[in-house]
Amino acid sequence: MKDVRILHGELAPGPAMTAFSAAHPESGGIVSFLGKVRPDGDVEALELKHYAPLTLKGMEELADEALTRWPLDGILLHHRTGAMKPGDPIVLVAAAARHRRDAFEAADFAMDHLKSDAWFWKREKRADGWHWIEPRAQDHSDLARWT
Amino acid sequence: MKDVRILHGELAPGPAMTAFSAAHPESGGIVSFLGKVRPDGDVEALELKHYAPLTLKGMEELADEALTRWPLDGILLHHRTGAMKPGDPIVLVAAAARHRRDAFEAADFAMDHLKSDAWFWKREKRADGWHWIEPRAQDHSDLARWT
Amino acid sequence: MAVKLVFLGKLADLAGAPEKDVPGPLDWHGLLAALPGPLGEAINGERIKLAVNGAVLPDKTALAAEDGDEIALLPPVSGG
Amino acid sequence: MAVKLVFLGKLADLAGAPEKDVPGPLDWHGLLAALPGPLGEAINGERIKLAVNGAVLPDKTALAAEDGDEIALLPPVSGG
Repeated sequence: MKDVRILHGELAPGPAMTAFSAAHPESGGIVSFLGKVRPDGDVEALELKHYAPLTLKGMEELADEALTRWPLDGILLHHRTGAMKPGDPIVLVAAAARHRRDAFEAADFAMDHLKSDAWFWKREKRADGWHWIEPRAQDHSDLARWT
Repeated sequence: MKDVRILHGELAPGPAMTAFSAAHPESGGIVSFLGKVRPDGDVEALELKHYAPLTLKGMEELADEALTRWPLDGILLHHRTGAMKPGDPIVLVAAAARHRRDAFEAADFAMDHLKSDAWFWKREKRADGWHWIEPRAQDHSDLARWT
Repeated sequence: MAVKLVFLGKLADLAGAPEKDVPGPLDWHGLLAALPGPLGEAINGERIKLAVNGAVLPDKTALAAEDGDEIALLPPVSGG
Repeated sequence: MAVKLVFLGKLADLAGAPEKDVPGPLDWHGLLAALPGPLGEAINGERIKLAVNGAVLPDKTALAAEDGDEIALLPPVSGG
């Protein structure tokens, strides 16, 4: 089961996890990753832009790739877009599997791809205005683990 | 921040994750693992026994060990005890960190230890009665990854 | 009907708007001609990709868009 | 006052009860004497550990418990 969404409003991880768990009563383990806007330095706000024809399609393909690589019962990819503040949830990934190692690896894989390889454009507002962001070197090396 | 509990009643992962996330607004990433009683074969019920002076102390020490090994903002270990049915949540682990790799590794580490090294005794009820369970070989090899 | 250009990320700042309609048909040289100044220079750079109707072009200079098509101008992604 | 024995896991099945009080003081030979039959045999096995007041004994044959102490008899854990 694939549950892939781009959210224009709030991401509420608790209810999303409750629903995902209820949808997979047969799964022995569910691993989730919740990413939040980090209160780094003087970042006042963050805006994420997407382009639906590419962004959603890319997330669907990422979910399919994870389902192909690991024996999963289900995968969830929810990503916020639009304006956010430090501390706001921005991404939730969850993988349900019979065995926990598969769930851990699939969630880790999905996050590494979403962080550096997904069709999102991000800008941060600091005291001196808005700045467009590119992935960190760490994100690229994380991604290279899976190739 | 350490949140270590042995639960005698229901484990509700959604609300627990919402509270843990709210307690760590500064964390960029939170990884969770939810383990549920697997509906394997003819298992009708499962009972987990613990011995509080050892079990809770051992879980506290495990949380401390994770906090020592990784730069975490917080760790949560909640474990059910008592009688459960297939599909019931039995364990919830969560790790909050500035960087997601630390959170993934700490949650993985905590689960490997809880699965094979924690002071719990488990028995399963099948058609022919109750059977005491010992860890799977896989659990022992998972644990050996961390030494 | 026209060809719709969609500017993503910092390209929207350079364009001064998220979208622009230009008359079709439109090839690569027509696109550059329709986007003079810093925007045209940016798009010429190898890190900018083009997608037509949601499909990324392997070679953006092979662009061939008709009226009704949507061209997305894609700077490097930030990731999520 | 007495020494309280707490039987965990399958040892509770063998004992027929989760707990038993025995008079103190109690050493290893006294414990074996207090638990005849299959329970005593099981406890003699190397996979069974003892804890006194929540501290696992490195050498269970060095047991030395007084009235008021709690001895836990621990079979191999199942994990969580």
